[in-house]
Amino acid sequence: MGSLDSYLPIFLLLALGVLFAALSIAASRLLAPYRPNAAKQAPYECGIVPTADPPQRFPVRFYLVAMIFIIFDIEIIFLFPWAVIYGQLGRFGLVEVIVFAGAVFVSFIYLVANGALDWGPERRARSFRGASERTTESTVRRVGSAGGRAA
Amino acid sequence: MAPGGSLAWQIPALGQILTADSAGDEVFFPTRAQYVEVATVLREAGFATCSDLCAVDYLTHLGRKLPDGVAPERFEVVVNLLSLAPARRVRLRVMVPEHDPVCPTLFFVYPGTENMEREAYDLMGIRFDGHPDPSRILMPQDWEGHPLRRDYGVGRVPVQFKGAPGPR
Amino acid sequence: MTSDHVDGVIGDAPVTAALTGDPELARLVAKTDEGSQELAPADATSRVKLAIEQGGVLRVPESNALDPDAADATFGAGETMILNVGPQHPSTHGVLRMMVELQGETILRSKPVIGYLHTGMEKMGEELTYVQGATNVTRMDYLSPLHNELVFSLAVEKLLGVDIPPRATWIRMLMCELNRISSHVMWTASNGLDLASTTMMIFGLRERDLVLTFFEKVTGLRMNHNYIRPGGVAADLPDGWEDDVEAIVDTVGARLTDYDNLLTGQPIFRERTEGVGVVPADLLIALSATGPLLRAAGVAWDLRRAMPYLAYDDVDFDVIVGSAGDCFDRYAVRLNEVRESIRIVRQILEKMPSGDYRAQDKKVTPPPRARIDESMEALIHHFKIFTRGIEPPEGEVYVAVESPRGELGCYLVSDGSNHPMRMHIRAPSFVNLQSVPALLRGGLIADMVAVLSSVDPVLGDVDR
Amino acid sequence: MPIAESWNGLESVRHNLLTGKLEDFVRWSRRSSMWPATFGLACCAIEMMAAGGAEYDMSRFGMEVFRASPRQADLMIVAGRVSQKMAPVLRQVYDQMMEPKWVISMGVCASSGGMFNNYAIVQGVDQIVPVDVYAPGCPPSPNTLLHAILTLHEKVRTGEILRRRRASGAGAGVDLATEVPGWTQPLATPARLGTPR
Repeated sequence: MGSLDSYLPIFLLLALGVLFAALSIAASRLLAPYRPNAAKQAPYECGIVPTADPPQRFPVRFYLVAMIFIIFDIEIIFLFPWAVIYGQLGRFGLVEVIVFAGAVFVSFIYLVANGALDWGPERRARSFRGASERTTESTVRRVGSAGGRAA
Repeated sequence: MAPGGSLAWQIPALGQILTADSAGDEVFFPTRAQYVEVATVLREAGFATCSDLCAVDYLTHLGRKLPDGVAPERFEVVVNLLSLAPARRVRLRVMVPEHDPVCPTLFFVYPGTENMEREAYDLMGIRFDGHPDPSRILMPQDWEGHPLRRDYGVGRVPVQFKGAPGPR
Repeated sequence: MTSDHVDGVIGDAPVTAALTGDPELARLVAKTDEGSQELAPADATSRVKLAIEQGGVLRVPESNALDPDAADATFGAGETMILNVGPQHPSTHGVLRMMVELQGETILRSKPVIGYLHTGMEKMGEELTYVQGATNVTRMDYLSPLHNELVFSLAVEKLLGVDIPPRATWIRMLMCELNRISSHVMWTASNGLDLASTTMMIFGLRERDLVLTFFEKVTGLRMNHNYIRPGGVAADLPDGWEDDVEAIVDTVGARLTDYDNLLTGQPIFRERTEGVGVVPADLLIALSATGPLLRAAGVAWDLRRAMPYLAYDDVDFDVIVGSAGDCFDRYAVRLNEVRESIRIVRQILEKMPSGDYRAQDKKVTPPPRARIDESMEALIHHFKIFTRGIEPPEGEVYVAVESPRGELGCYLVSDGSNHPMRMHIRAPSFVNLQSVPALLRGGLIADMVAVLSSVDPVLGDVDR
Repeated sequence: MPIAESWNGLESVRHNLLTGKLEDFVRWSRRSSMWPATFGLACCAIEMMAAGGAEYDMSRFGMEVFRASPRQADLMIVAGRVSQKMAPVLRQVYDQMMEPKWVISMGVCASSGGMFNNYAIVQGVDQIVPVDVYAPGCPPSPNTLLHAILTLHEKVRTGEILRRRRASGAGAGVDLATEVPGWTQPLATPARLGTPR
């Protein structure tokens, strides 16, 4: 039992979570009126009765974005256990994680090169962040009464 | 008179369009045939914006003051043009007969009149041929009749005294 | 507990016809689709209409054909989705329904569908007498009701040919400029809320309430005042109004720097408004856009300066003109216009003349209440004004003023009776809304929120 | 085993959280966290926003946030004039709201068509949805709206609203105990009442 008691807080947390979830679901199941009708189950279209059903096929880019997210999310998850014992690993740990990050970074370069990420209005060539220092004073000019009729 | 003398003197092409002065504003009365051409001439002369276009129903007031030579009709399309450089306004009043409520569209001269013409069709029932999207704009799609016409009732629900007729 | 009969039963809540297809039920629930007013699939729309919806604007010089490069979007079969940002939506500033066709997040084409707040005010205008007309007109643009009353009263006075005493003119100018301050501050609040800054909403509503309390003190109502009437104003300013206005103007003037610090420096706000919704000035002029939308694009057109009405030529103020014409510029133009209005109000505080607050013409304005008890003639005039009303000579007139949203015009046709034969209000929001597809060209769905908010449509004004 | 002749259980005891009836507890929770759906139409919507602002602060009464989607809203404040084109949309949003749901008709235009007795405005929103509280005024000042909201809160807390609804068969059938069959009378004519014949 010795090694298990260090896991006790986790089990306690798990139990509390499950209990809270179950309690709220049971309460809403018991106390709230449940009266479904077709309007309630219809998709919410800002008040408009949906005549055409939503398109089944979505552009493939949504799937691509999801895949990219998963790749880099898992990379971060692998870093967690590494970070815990980083102290004992010493130089070997550092080199090892650099190799791991490098491998994932290569896939990132491949993705960007193929243009998987630039999906949106291409016209807005975004200047480097923070380049434009426009303020509400600098961006307007004032035509005074002496300044002539129209620009 | 409008600043800078009457427009008709300045722009020879407008010479034969009847004009009047209504409370200080310059008003032209082109016929439906000359309507788009007059608008184009005025736009070349500097009237860059069409600030307003509306339809008027003169059913109960046919005999109104008009310059002689203009036959009064039931409907009128009133266009208000605006020039920004020398700040001036001019008004065009086009007669539209009751039996054939059609008027050429101004969209290809002033793109700003697209919604205004749809509203004039929707509320007054004047069709603009050549308009890219001749559908209703304010009333529901299946609404019958054109509410702003003088012969269209206000749609007043009678006040609900006890026993008074009414949906409630 | 659970009722198993989900649909199709009349006893249950009325179900939407589209899903059940049951004709009997369909009759009960009126349908909400508006046929040809909506955005039809790409292959079912004419080329010109397709170009308009994609924001293509008629090049005014070579005007016979819409510019073809506007119709450049490729409509991949099944790739795009027509989304309905409908009448009940937090960021459409009221009951505007925007239909957009999306490819992923990019807007290919858009079309506003309006009419969800149509109140038939122009028909009501023909039912009410000239004295009652201001109550009807003031409910159109409910963020700046005094401007509506002003344009209606100026039109009636132009028809009558009556001129009003200077004090009435200056009171009208004071109230309209304060109304411009409260309208622009309300816009800053809702613009901040649209771009996810709730603090801006709280700031804006707090400042607006200062102005509304003053309006309530002068006119008796927070909104829909019916204060500016043909012939002058309804009542004189309460004494001690100078320090009330002074307090408002000082507080709002100081707080504007808070708005500036809160929004202008914020990277999120800059990211969402800079370079968004840009249309060149000549196309905006062709689309008849007016007001801050046009001034932000670089055109110095302000009716208070170009065609002065009331006493705007005796007051010194600047017309604010933007440079880039994007959402950030419109925000900057409106913010600085509040500063200009404060400057005007300060000058009005000094130059406010004394004297009558409405025309002394017996046929136009009723006598003061106290005189009715003394003189029979005053009683008769009072009675005639409030029953028969004013009977201007036959004629038609167009008057326009600069409302916070643009050129607000009133076209009044009179046939000599005490009702207007036709009252048409040229609503600035109705016309500015036409340029939204052009502003949205090639933007993201998030840009639509910023652009709609920067155009500042008030739906009571749009639908009348 | 009753102690006295008319032993009515714990009726006479002032209940608290532990001894209160479950139904009172549920009604209390519904009253104190009633989220309004943003159904702002016209001028009244601006006064509703002012009521939500810092000056009048509706969130003192548990109305913390305006939910845009009807799924998460309990209260629909019809703020403004309802046009004929908007009537079916209003009905659709009301149908899509989850029970228990309440309706406040804010302003005279929503309550009875107000000064616009014409073809374009539905003469009273109660022809479309069952209304619980009418707030007078054009526009009602934020105080009037808060008063209307507090009246509704009181009716929900005391359950008086349920008795009235059960008797008339109208309303959203929100009481727990009994199943109210057919909670809304079918509308006799299409939702566009007030259309001139």
